[in-house]
Amino acid sequence: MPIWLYILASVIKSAIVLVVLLTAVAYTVWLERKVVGHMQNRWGPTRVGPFGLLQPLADGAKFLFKEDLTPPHVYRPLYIAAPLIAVIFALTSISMIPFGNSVTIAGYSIPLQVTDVNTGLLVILGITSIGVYGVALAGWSSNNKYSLLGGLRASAQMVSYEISLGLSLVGVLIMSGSFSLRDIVNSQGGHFWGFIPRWNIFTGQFIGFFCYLMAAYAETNRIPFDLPEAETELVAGYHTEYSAMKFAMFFMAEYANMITVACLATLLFFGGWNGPLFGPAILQAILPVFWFGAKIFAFLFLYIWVRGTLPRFRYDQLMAFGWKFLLPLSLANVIATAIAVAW
Amino acid sequence: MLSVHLILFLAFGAVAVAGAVNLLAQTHPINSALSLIAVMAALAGEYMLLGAEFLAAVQVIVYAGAIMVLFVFTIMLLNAGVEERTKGSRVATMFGIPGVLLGSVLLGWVVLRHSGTEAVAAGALPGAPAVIGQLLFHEFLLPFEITSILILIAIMGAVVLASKPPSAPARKVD
Amino acid sequence: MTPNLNLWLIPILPLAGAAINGFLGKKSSRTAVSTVALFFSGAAFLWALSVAWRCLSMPLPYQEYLAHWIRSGSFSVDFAFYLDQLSLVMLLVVTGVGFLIHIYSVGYMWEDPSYYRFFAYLNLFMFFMLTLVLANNYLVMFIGWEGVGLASYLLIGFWFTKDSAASAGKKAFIVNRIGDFGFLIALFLIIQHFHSLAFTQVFERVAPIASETAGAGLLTTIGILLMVGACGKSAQIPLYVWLPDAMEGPTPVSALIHAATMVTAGVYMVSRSHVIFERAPIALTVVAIIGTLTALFAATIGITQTDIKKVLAYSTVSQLGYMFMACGVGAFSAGIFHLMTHAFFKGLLFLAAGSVIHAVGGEQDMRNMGGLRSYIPWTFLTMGIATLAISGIPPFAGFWSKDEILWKAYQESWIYWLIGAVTAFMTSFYMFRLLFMTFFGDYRGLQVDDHGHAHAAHGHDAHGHGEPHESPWVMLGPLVVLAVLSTVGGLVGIGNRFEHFLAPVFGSEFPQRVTEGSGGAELLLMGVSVLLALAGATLAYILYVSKPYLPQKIADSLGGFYEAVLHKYYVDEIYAAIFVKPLIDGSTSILWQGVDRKVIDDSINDAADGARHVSDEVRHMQSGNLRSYAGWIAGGAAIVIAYMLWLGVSR
Amino acid sequence: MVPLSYYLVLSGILFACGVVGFLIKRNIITIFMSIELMLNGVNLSFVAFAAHWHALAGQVFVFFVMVVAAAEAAVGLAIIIAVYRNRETLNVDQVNLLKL
Repeated sequence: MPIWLYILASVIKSAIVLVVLLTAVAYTVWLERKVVGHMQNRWGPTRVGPFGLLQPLADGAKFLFKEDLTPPHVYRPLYIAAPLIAVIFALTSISMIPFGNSVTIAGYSIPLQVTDVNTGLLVILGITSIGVYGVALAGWSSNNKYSLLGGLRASAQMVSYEISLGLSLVGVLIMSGSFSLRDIVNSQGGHFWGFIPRWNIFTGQFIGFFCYLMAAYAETNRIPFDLPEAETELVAGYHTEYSAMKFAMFFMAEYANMITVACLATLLFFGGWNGPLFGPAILQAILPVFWFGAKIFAFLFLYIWVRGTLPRFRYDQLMAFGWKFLLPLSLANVIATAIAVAW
Repeated sequence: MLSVHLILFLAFGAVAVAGAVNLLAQTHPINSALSLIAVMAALAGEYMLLGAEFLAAVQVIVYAGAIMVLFVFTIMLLNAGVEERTKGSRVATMFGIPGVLLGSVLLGWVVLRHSGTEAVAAGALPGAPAVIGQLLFHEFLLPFEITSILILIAIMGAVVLASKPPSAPARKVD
Repeated sequence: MTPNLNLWLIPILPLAGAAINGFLGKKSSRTAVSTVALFFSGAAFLWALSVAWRCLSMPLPYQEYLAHWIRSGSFSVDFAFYLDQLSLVMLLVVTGVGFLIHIYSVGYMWEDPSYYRFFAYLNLFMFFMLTLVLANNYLVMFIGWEGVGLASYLLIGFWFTKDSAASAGKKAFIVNRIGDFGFLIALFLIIQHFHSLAFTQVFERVAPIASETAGAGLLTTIGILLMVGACGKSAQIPLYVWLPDAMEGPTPVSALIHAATMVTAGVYMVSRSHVIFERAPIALTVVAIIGTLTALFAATIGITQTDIKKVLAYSTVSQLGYMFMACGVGAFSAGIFHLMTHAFFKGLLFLAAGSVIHAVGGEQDMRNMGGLRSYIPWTFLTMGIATLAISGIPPFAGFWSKDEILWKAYQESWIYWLIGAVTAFMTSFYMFRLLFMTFFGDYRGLQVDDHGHAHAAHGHDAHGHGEPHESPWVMLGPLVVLAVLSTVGGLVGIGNRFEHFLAPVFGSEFPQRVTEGSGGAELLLMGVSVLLALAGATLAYILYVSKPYLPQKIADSLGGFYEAVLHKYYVDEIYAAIFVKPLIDGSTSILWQGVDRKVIDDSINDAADGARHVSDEVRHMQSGNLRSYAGWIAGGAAIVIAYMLWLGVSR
Repeated sequence: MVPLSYYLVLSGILFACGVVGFLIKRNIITIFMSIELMLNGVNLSFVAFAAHWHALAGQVFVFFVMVVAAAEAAVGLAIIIAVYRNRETLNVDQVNLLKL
């Protein structure tokens, strides 16, 4: 493949992924409001468009046109940089996610992935770990005690749970023997007894998945671990002082992170785009992407479901849970997996 | 001719040096910390150029993502402000800094003059995670285990040091 | 495929006993301590017996390799053991007599407060002695050599609170050092010229060398130096002075170390090195002369001594002289034969003397004894046998071995024989003198009161009332066993059987210097020596039983000579004047006042003062400021870098 | 293709910056960061040498340096917090009681 074609393909892929991601982010927000509304015996957004489907557009317009307020006594450079950091790293990490097998267009095999890196999983972890700076710096630069507390909580929480997150993935890595997300997905093809798919969650990584899920909730600051922005204690936590588009950036970063995490869960534990293939060739090409999207949707729904169901932890409970329960559990999972594989 | 490799090297190197100089120039520790993160990210890029992809990832995850977060966290926790201009040590300025400059100039001269012109190709030594893992868990198993103990001790030490000294325990009255 | 004999067990067992008693003994009961000590020494003896039994059916020498010790280029020394007929004899003597004396000590030392320490030392001695005997090279032998010296020092000074015991220990140690010095130089010469210390290799490399008949050469030097070492350990002229003083130790120690085993290490070493000595006739002559003179010299002193243990000590020196005389005339097997029988009867003599001392409550002066025959019949009986044995009355053990030596000496030169025979006469005389003064006549002792050092050792209540009393059976048992051995032990020498047994060690390459002499001459000499022994006994009977006033008269008539002999020819005083006093004076005036005070002390004080002054200045560097420390480091690093570069550039 | 010496010079510059930072900075946290900068500079030369000599052990050493740096950061920052709690300052020029 000539280099220019390669670059062209990458640009097109990036553009598609970005558009899809942003749309997904917008409609995840809509979905959340809708689902939580129904859970609480309300309707959720209904006014803008059918079933309130145009509500995200209206929200976007509102964020764009509201006054961008910079409070006095903030540390301006970082106050401005923080939301950018948050959103940029949240959007970047999606570029490593493969969302289907390669397709063949005009004789060229093009992988359905923005960049295919051998150590894709590590890169995602690295980018995610940088994302914490957005939250921490936002909290610090706002020069507000609620923000600072939120930022402190966020950085401590994210650093703590990053360990469990990483360790919960090690089991999968041991089983697949690769850091490449594509390889990991490919290693999950096939079935047991012809009908149970050979997904990692069914091949002994249930505890790993549980740890991953818990750590992922904490990493994305979602209920029940949303202490950095606990409304009842800290007003709005680290983004108390933010408004308009800067606030929207945090918002987008949070939901983009949710989607990334859901993608990862799908890829690592639920077989990625593996699923039943049938029908004509064109359907066979589309179905994997469909299965992938459906699994992500299921995860996002789970996120919202949990949010609508569970109360928030206390901060000391959060830390105790992370260090005293989740970390040992994920370590035990690593050891058990290693022994099982070696044996 | 400027190859892609050299251009990338120079770009990352420029970022790294700029970050390092900015670290020195800034008076507020948080700016220094962010500069250091930039240096580390640029170095991760250099590692990639040299083929050490695993190290690059670990550099970002461990250094930028964990160690520097600790620094930022500490800065936030202690609410460290702009550096005070106190009159410090004469030795450091009169003896130390000229020493550093002299030493680096001498070393740079030697390195440039005598290390030859053999070039290092991009990705010259692929440090794939699997290979590094093989090395770590076979040849370097003992150091690996020892460092793990070191880390454990460091964790305990950090907890002991940073935890508040316990107030005198209330005497039990029988 | 030779079977594995596990020789290492033999030394290790006593070491284990020593360790257990040394570390745990303080808290243990006496019964436990003696059980441990007896078990380990007895086990060593039994193992040695089993080794001997198995040796009958296997080719000797047998070597056992344990571990590397020194590796330096082509030179190497291993921990390894070597067993041939010679070391087998020594092995059995050491473990057997050692075990008996352990048993005896249980009774003898029972009241001592440092009971456990005694047995720890005694077992330690066994370990080193067995190492010495079993060594397959000179260096391991030297370990044992030094180790037995250490054990000897510890045991001589066992009652270290007593000044004379402590200084006797020191004396033994220091005098032995002089001998060890010669031994060490001999070892260095061997390393330098033969590049090995292993017996087999050294002897292989020595064997082709022609005998140094013309003049003193390398082998003569080595031989004489080895003899210096042997003189120290085996108490030969001029280094014998420590042995009589060593009698300050507990009597079982005197029996085990200073009669039966350790002092014979020199004889063993010379015999072991016979390959070297045979090729160095001058060295051999030196050995013979030293041995002969020592035998005579010590015997004359022995006649005049009144302390029962001192008599035995000089007797030991004298008998050791016999053994060296045997070695010196090339009759190594005769020397070893005498070594063995001597171990039996001299061990017995000392143990019996201990029993006597025990009986009279710590008294050692024979003038305060007498008439003990009826009080302690078993002791008298066994001691009588030992006396007969040492005097050379047939058929007791001493007769066979002594006669063998005299016969071999006669073949070398009639002078040796003459002196040896005179010595035999004297030996008989002073031994019977001892016997008569102790056991015959009337009891001259005071009612025993609480004086004498031995009281601490065995002042049990029987001493409270003055009757001399027989020792317990735990002490008499070993006496009886040794008495039997002293009686029949010499029979193995009939018809040169012992010599044949040792022939693989000594005879194979040794030119047969001894022509099969006419049986008549041998019988004649035998008769003469027996007659001399009987004459000595008779003379002693006349002087000390029937006409007890005579000795004083004779002594008076001899005047100065008697005085000289009584005071051991003033050798100690001469040594003190020649060596000790100049050493002390020189040390005091030059080393202490001059070197130590002026040079060493002052330099140290000046250094300390200088350090304080300098640091007074330099401490300002310690400003407490982190950055200035960093500055020092950075500047220093720059200097180091610059220096290294300069080194690189200038090269 | 980049000569090895370029990497070494870059590493040296970073290291020298770290040392200078140690010398001129007063805030103890910044000083600590200078140490990390020095470690990073050294790590770069490790990796460069590893590539130059084709010895992966160089990369493993970097891994160990990172682990030790993490341990050091944990303890060091804990010490800084303890110092701040006792002395209420982060200025090293004012933390100089340890002297004669």
